[in-house]
Amino acid sequence: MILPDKSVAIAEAVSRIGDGATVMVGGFGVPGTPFTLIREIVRQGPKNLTLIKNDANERDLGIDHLLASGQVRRLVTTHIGLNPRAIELMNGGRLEVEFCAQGILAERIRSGGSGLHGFLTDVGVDTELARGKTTFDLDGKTVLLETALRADVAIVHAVRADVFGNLQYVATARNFNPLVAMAADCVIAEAEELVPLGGIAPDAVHTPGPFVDCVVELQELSREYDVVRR
Amino acid sequence: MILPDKSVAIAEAVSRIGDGATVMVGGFGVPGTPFTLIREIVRQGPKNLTLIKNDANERDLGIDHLLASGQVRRLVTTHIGLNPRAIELMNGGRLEVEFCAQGILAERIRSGGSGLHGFLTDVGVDTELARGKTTFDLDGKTVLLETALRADVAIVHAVRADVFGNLQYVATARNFNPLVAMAADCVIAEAEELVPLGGIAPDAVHTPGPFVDCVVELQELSREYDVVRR
Amino acid sequence: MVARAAREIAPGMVVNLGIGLPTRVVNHLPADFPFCLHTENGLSGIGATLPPERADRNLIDAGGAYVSTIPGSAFFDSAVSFALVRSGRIDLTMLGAFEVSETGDLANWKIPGKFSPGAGGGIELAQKARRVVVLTTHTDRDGNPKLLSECTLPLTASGCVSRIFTDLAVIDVTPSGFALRELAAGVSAGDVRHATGAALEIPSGEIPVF
Amino acid sequence: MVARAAREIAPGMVVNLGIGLPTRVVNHLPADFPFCLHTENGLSGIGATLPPERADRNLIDAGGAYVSTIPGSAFFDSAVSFALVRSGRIDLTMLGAFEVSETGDLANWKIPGKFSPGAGGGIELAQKARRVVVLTTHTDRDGNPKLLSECTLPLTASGCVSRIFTDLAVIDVTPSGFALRELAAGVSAGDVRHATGAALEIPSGEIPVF
Repeated sequence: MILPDKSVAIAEAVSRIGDGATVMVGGFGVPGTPFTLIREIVRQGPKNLTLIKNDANERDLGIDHLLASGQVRRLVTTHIGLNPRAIELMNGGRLEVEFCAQGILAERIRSGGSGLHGFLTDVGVDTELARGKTTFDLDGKTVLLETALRADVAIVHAVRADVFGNLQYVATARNFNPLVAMAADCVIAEAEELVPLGGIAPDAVHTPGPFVDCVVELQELSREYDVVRR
Repeated sequence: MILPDKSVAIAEAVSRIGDGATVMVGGFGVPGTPFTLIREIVRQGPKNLTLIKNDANERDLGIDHLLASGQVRRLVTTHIGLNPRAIELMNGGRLEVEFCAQGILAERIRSGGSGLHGFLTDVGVDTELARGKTTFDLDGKTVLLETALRADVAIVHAVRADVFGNLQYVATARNFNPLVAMAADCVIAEAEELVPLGGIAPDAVHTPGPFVDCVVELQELSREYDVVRR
Repeated sequence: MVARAAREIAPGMVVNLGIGLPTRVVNHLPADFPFCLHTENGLSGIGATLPPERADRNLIDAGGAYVSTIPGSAFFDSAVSFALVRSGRIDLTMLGAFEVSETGDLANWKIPGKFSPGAGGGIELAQKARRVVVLTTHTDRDGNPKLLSECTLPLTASGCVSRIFTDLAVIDVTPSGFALRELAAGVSAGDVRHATGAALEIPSGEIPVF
Repeated sequence: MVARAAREIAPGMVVNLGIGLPTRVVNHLPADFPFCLHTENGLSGIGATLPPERADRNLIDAGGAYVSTIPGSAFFDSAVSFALVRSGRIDLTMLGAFEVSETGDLANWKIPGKFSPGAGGGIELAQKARRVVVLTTHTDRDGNPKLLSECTLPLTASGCVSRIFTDLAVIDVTPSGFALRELAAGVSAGDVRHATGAALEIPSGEIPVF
């Protein structure tokens, strides 16, 4: 048997994102953000999106383009302090923002990606992040129910992919990418390098191919990856 | 800064396992079973152990030695069909056995290893594995609470370790090893090869060193790893 | 029956084959058929089964058979393996059965008092694979039907089975119960009805033979 | 103060340093000091901070600074990173603070109406690291005390802080409240009491100076 080929053109892959879709986005700061796929979402223009992403990037980088174009209705995130536009939209009531503790966001995504319904944790139990959450008494300890998150589409950035969708990430560009790559009905990976089957050692795969639906080879690397000189 | 050295002699590492301890054991069938550490537990002789392991190995292999020596009081597992001794001890009331669905056992261990209290799933909800479990109604669907598992000690088999405890597994010898390596107060790894710091590429680490407490280099590979000719 | 079951696999599918009969299904597919075999002990892209003299001691399937990789295979841990199963990434699983009910309930892991080795990964596969088909002899060794109006043994999962391949027939589980779809060569619809422990819908007209 | 805080790190520890002052602690440790720095975006074994011209675009810490690896570093995803945090594998974290209460409550992520960027990884670090110490100026820019009998701002975690390093003193959080342990050079116990918004236990006898 041979493994199926999932490589497609970027326009076709991103056309899976319709109005009102929930989209998970990999990346933590610049590393691992799928900048090219994000630009294509801006170009195709689906509206009323819910984004799930660790952070809001910085102004004029990454998902800030989607905020600027008014395509985002809601953002589930952990920290938007580096993006003044996101803060302004939130404070002005034009962007609904749900904040999670960072590891809890990671775990909620992984929970959805693992076909579970949620998990119990005492993280944040004494904070305002507990507000509105279901609590349980577990052996005398109060714990919160954190619900699983899933998305219609997840977009990730890989340093290397094979045509079946096995993915590798590099350095701290891994971050949320392997998690969102588990948790969507359609997982789209952009890859700096697309290799034939066998081009990635089976022990060195970070995201196994069965999780991935579309692989897009990058023709050039976005300038948004450039090292930032502050 | 430099990373600390955690390599120790096998006798010292295994001496952390006292009477009554809960011990998680990596492996699925032969691959990944820490045969040499298990033999040392037999030699040191701690009693009344609770073992958490996917399977009971086969007769005269792996944890069967601990069953034969009468050191095990209780076993949390998914399948013991290949070990007639385990079945006999269970049926005779001399070994308490708790069965989990396989992915649920994996997830309960990972949950403990992730500092969570448990998770919600509908797996097994219509089966006798649901008996005695707390159920919740989640948006009209019945789900079960599966509690997190942790152990006093976890023992794993790695193909390669560095002295800080970064671990690599090979092929299907990975299985439960990275999970139990997260979920114990003391994690002991036996390694076919012990390499200096820098001997494993940072992107290719399967279990990060901060999870691991003791690294034991194998002087020779147990014969129990030999390919079985049925 | 195994050859017929092999046609259940469509190009592009991720498939998990249960221990026993199901693993023999791959022998009936062309070498260049594009699909992916998953095994719950941590491998996508299973290659050929190997004899002991060519085996890798670290490379087995969930049934303990020595297997190999193919270009594009990936190894992962048991949590990731069942994340694939539970999150709907297994398009098809083929399982053995002790009993199947006319509502698609499956019993294949325990016979109280006789056989109780634990469920392994079967419960999640039966409950969570997108499509579950069963490969089994139509009756047990004593000639008792395995297709029943209700299961008598502890369930693996309820309402999960879509189709059953037996030595006598191909039978679908429909909202109105078992429906005969195909017959094995030399078997009559009456033979199948006789060997089935529940109502069996038999279509009018000619029934295809496999 | 940063130099003094550096002595809090014992050999063998796994340490997470919050953004700002805490990251400067490493500059005060010998090059061969055996410990491990963790950052929540997925790296154990952080090496030196690098200027842009030597930076790797894919290698940052959680504060966005370009960092490097050392022999034995490992990369992992965000779920694994916080599994380390929540399961007790971070021996020590050093965090900044807006306010610390005499029972060890910490507020460092939100000022309602003014500053609400989200908590990031701070809540789990504060609640789950085995030991939490705070590095902060003793008072805010307006001279108001940051060490209070009760926090007025939304909490990051309750009862988590063990010790506070400020520009004036080293103060422990004890079951009976704040206790002065050490003084900065040129600072008196009275100065510290004056700048603290809660009762401060001052030991009799000489107080060590750092």
